[in-house]
Amino acid sequence: MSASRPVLSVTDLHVGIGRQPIVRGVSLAVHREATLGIVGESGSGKSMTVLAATGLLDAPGAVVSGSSALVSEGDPVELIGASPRALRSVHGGRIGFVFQDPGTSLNPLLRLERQITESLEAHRRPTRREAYARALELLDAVGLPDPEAKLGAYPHQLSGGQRQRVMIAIALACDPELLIADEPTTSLDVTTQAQIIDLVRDLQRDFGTAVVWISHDLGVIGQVADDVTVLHDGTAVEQATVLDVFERPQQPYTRQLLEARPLVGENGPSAIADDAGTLLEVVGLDVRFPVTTPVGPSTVHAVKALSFQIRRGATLGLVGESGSGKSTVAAALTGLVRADAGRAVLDGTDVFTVRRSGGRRAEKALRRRIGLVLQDPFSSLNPRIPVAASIGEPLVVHGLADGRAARRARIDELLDLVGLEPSFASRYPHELSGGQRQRVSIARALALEPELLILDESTASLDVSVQATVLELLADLQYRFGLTYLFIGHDLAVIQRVSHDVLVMRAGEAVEYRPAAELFAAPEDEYTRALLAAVPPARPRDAV
Amino acid sequence: MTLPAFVSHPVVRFLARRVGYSLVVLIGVLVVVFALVALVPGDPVRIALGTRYTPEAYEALRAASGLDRPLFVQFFSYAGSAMTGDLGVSFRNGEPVAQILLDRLPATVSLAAFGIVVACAIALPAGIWSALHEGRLSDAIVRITSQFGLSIPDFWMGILLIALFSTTLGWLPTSGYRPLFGDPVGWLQHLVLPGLVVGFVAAAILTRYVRSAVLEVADMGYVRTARSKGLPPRVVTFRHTVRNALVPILTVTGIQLATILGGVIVVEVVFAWPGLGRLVYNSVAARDYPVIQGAVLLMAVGFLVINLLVDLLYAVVDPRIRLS
Amino acid sequence: MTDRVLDGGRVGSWRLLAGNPVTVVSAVALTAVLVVALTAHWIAPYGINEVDVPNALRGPSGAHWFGTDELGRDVLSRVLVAVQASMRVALVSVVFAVVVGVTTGVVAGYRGGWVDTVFMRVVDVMFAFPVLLLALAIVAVLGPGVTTTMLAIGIVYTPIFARVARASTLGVTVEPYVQLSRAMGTGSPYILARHVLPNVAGPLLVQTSLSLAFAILSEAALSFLGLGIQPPEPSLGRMIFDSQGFVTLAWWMAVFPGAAIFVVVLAFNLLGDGLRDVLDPRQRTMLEARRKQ
Amino acid sequence: MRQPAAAIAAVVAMLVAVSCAPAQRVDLGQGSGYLIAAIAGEPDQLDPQKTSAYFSFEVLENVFDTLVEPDADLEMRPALATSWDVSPDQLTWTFHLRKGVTFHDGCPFSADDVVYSYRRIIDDKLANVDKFSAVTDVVARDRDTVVIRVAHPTPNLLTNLGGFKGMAIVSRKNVESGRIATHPIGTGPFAFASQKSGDSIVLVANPKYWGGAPKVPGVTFEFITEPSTALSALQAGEIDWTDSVPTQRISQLKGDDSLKLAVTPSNDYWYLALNEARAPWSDPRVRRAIAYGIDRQSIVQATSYGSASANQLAIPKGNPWYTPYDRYRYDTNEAKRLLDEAGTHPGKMDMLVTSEYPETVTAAQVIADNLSPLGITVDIRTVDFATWLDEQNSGHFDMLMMGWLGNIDPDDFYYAQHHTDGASNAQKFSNPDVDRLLDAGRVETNRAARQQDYAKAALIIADQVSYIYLYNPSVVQAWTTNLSGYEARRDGAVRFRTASLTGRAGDQ
Repeated sequence: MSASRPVLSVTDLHVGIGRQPIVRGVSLAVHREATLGIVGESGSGKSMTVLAATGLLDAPGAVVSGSSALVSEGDPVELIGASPRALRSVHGGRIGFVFQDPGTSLNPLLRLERQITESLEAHRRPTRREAYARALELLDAVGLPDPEAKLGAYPHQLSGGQRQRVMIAIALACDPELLIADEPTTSLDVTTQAQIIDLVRDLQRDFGTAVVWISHDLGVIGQVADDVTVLHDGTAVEQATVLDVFERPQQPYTRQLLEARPLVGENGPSAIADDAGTLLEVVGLDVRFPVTTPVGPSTVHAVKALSFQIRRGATLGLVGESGSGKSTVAAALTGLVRADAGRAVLDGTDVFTVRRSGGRRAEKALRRRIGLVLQDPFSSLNPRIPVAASIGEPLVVHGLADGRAARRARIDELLDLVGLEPSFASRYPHELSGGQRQRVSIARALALEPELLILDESTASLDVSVQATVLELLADLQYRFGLTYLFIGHDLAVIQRVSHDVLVMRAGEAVEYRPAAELFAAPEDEYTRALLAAVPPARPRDAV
Repeated sequence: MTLPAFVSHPVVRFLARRVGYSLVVLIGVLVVVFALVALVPGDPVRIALGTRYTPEAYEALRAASGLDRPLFVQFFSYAGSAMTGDLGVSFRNGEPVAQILLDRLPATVSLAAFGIVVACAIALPAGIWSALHEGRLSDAIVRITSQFGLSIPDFWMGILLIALFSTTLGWLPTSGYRPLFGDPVGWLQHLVLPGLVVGFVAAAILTRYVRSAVLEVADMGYVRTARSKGLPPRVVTFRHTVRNALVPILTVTGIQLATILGGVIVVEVVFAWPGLGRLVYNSVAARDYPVIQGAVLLMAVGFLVINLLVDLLYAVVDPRIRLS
Repeated sequence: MTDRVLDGGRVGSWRLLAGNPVTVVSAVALTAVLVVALTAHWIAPYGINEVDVPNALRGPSGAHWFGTDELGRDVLSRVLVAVQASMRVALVSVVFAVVVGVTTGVVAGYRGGWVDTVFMRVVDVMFAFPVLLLALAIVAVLGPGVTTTMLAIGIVYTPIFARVARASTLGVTVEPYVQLSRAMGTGSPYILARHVLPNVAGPLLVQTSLSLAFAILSEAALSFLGLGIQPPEPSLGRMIFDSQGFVTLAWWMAVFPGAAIFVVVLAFNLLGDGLRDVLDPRQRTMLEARRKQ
Repeated sequence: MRQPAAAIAAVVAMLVAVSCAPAQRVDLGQGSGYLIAAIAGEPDQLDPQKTSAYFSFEVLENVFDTLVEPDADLEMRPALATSWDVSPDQLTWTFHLRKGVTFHDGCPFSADDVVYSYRRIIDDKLANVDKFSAVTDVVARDRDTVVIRVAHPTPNLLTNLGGFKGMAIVSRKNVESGRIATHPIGTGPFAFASQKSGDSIVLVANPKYWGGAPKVPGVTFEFITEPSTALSALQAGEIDWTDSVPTQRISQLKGDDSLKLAVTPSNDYWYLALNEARAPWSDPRVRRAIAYGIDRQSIVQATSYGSASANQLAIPKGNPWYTPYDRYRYDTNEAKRLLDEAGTHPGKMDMLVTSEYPETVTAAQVIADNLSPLGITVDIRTVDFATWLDEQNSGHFDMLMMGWLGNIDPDDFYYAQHHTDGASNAQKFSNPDVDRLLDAGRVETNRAARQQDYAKAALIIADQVSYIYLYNPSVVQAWTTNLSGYEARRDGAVRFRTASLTGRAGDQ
């Protein structure tokens, strides 16, 4: 622990909602000019711990015990059980908050100036002119271009990254001693994430604010934290300096977390025979679709003249930031969206001509040859029907198993294939975890016995550890059955781990398209380089 | 602001779309209103004349109503003339329908307006209060009362109020209407009871919408941000929660207006209130189809205009449209 | 390893329904009303048109629990039979509205494109008319009576169901599990039957309960105006209209029919609300969270 | 949407167009000092010679005049005719007209108007043409004298010419302009001003009225169908007079000194009529069975709460032409016996009633209950008055209930209703003896003999059940204590010519 006095010290914090304990006796401390990283998987209670410790927890029926003292100037202020008035003077005044989703964290009906100055007015009595000057100074400090204009703007006129910068400006408005950042970069692109990380570090250096940074991403924690607390199931499993945690993890759980992380630079999938033919060849794919905005209809040119091939048994990694059009490619191939131009030849037949004029039977047969797995495990399965019915649907539709018994047997076989007990067949989706549901989705796609399996961000919503097991499953299936994948994602480390070839997309266009090994070793395109650079390195920033 | 700038300004384009949409609906309204009379089994003119039937009166009225021409032509002439305010003549006394409707408009407008004011005066505070105290006793009380309000038949409430406040206590007149400009005190005295009935039912409907709108906004990120700034509860509630809840509430109030206008009919009959509702009721007995047609059209157009105004307010209040 | 079930299993719908006191009360009240409606003719102590002028305008008594009206008829018997008539009108018109409204709504929501635009413009047009005014106009044109009342209320409530059905269908068709079914070639009938309808049933059940409440109010209003159920068939609305002249002499003639409407409508409203808390997905999460405390 | 500005302009134009239609709505209803009278229904039209609705005559009584008119004791007094003389053979009547009388539009009144009015009724065969059955000629000898010749001595000619305003003297210009049905012009104490359909009719005082200018500046007839609403309006001082009084409140109101209540026995009567054009009602035994099957006592009590007197004939007790008759009593067994005797058991009866006369709806519900033991299900068909008249005239009914008002001479009571070719014989009754007696009554000048004719006719009518007479209602009217110079009349005629208002309670 760094020597200087702690700003916030939390001892033996317990939080329970109803009968269910969520935080079970966590103690931690945050020091001036230092950043405490809190890392844990979803459900580990990391946000709950910090919100309870700072008195911002608002869940009805929550029971909080233990102590959390704000110690800096003057005598310590106990926050647990403090009166609403006392908490109000601390919030915004001595503790600033930044939350995850920039989209909803700012009031859409108020100009930015108002949302900054109201915090000042709550804690100090500035004149209008002083408040305006302070707001201007803050926007400049968080690196917003043309702060003068931004003050008069509304949140919807800014990008995600800019809105997050405004949030930080608001949090630091009254020059607080402590800044709480709860997953501040999780909803941002990796490039914007890197900029926000640098910004917070610079502000900490300039203003000497103590920071608590909560995240599920070990890479980000490695870049920002001085000390790290690893939370699992409501208890602090390991608390040490960032170097000790990353280099010399003491607890098995921490070690597993570290190992499960996909890291850029690790080896890719096993090579395939170089005489493997091309399964799918896409030439000049162009997709445009209408969007209705309140002010009138307009069209979005999502994919512009994209060409690529996928070799049989190989995996093509399609990577790009949100809005780059990578999901539209999947939609076009699976017929969910109509392609405006281009050819997609799947082992001899052009998918688009069959779709346009091939007739119902031909199109149905074509659909059996391409499987699809989507991102969100919770909405990929119909909540009202059991797992067996979901997996069984393709069997029924394409008549792949005649009779109930044959179908039941095939379902058990598929479940086993994806590592699930046959007993899962009769369960309902809400009785399964995120990982188990993705496995059921994969089983359903495999039921088609597709030639090509499109995986659109299918592990992005899973915790790191769960993601690792699913990626292992996919690799194993590819090895055993020679499956061909089109793997779509935004996490370069995951892409490197699964892809034989990689295509980088930006605003609908291919920016770089080369075998994975070459691309990761020596990226040619400047955008690819920026993407790679923005990925938080495996080893923490202090490691030498 | 030059014309091209004016035309391309987001609010104008938004409004133009809304006006275009309303015109399409208006045409649909005209078709339905026209179809209403075309559906009459038998010959409407013959039925309406009844005892006063004479061949000349029959021909005169048929010609005046243009019922002798093919259906298609009739519709376009009806729609065209409706646009210019000519809604044909009443079967009962030959007066222009537009004039008859205009005589009745002030009464219905004052009743509906008074009803809306009462509704908002009850629904807004009650809805916001119960949302902010969700799950607690006051929330349950507001929800139950609004359920009661929804379930009470308005004509029954009217009759009981008359029996209590007029016939027994004699505080308020039992029925009738006094024009606002002719006799303002009388106007208000006569308006209290019917207005309360319309207002209470409307309040019951609106309270639920206000409550769910505020509840929905209270879960939003920016409300938590506001609390994280240590703002006083009053500021968090009104500048952030309620202000954002007003946008959906506005749209719903516009839509709910149709049901409120519908309720006015029965209340006008109970209180002998000389408005459009009572006119429709009397016209039904007298089979005065053009007047029924005209009143239905006027109420529907009123609804569309009010919704357009709500859209205008929406565009003004919500910067996401003004500066999209 | 740490791949635990996250949302702790969803509590069965029926246990949630049973846990909510309001729905229990309204369900009990509704069953009572249904029993009354079905057996009205048997349990009614007197004939609905049994005139007994010498005993006219008598207050509630042992012989006549709800008292007698201006012709000496037993108000309780007439209320019981009238409740049956109202329920019949409400049920038939709501069934009409559900069948027509839901089919249009689901087809419009699922097929989208010009079908959706056309259907929804028609629905918007119907919404421009105040509910009771349109019903009044339809009855005025087709003539008063039970059948035209049922038709009028049915027509007037169809747009509401069309809108609810369309909104929920749209909500379901954008769900990934429907997109996946479409991608793998499942035909529309299978998707509609297995995926769309089961998930649309919840909000529609809520709307049905609320619409039954409003249908009874609409029928009562039309009968009050003399356009709904015609004498000698008793109707709650008309009984209230006839009671206007006797309110100071015989309060029971106005109070009991109105109270009957109020109880039935309140029961439907409360059931609708209870169902909404359980079946409407958005509300459900709030409810489950609270239940766990 | 190329020209959004144009689209907005179209909508605004439409709105402005609607609101700028001629809106100079003259607010006559609440003119200060007007007498506000509430009647139960709206006149179907205002042409006195065509309408047969009592609501119309309540208004037209104050707008038109007849040659002669009945006084309080229903004796005929001079009106537009100051005097008249009859030739010895009683075949020529010479009327001397009042001088200096003008119509409301200023045109002078002369003999030509009388001739035109009567010729119009006779030639166009209007509602009251049978009142002129004996008249052979109407001619103007000079501006101020009219001569009427009759085919045979007609003792009731005066009642025929002035019994009620159906024989009003109208203006040729008003008729030929086609405006008489909506904008009538007469010579009476009040002139028509305006009508707001479904709401009110306003009359303004005629300062040059030959009987002296009225003491109130005008009269507003408001239409309030619901009796209890009308009564509460009177008690609240919003109206000055009404004849729409809830019968169930009469006993209660008698003691109430905040308003004047008049319950005057009248010559009006309520009756049931069975449609003899349809089997089985053509058989008198079936009609008699119905007469025995109904409980008159309950009907009278349920419709009038004791303010009416039961009567099995038309002419009430206390009227010089009264004849006693009480053959029928409430006897279901006798009714069953008669049906068995007739050998027909009707299962259904279509009873026609109207919502504008609540008595008919109430009575129908009592009758439905009375007849069910006989196995007859009464289907009560409630329609508005205009449709009721249509259905009656076209014979679309099994049984109907209605009333006749304003009768004075026995001929008014029986001729039109029971003579084979009587204008109002909707039930299609035909009996040669009755025809003979009624025709004799029209010419018989000896009062005693005439009394005998009508008494015999009445007995046959009752025995043959052309009408099932129920009761003679009282004319029930109530008015504010500030209204003086008005009294309720036996014939139901509402005359406000002498009425005056001293500062109204309700007037702000």
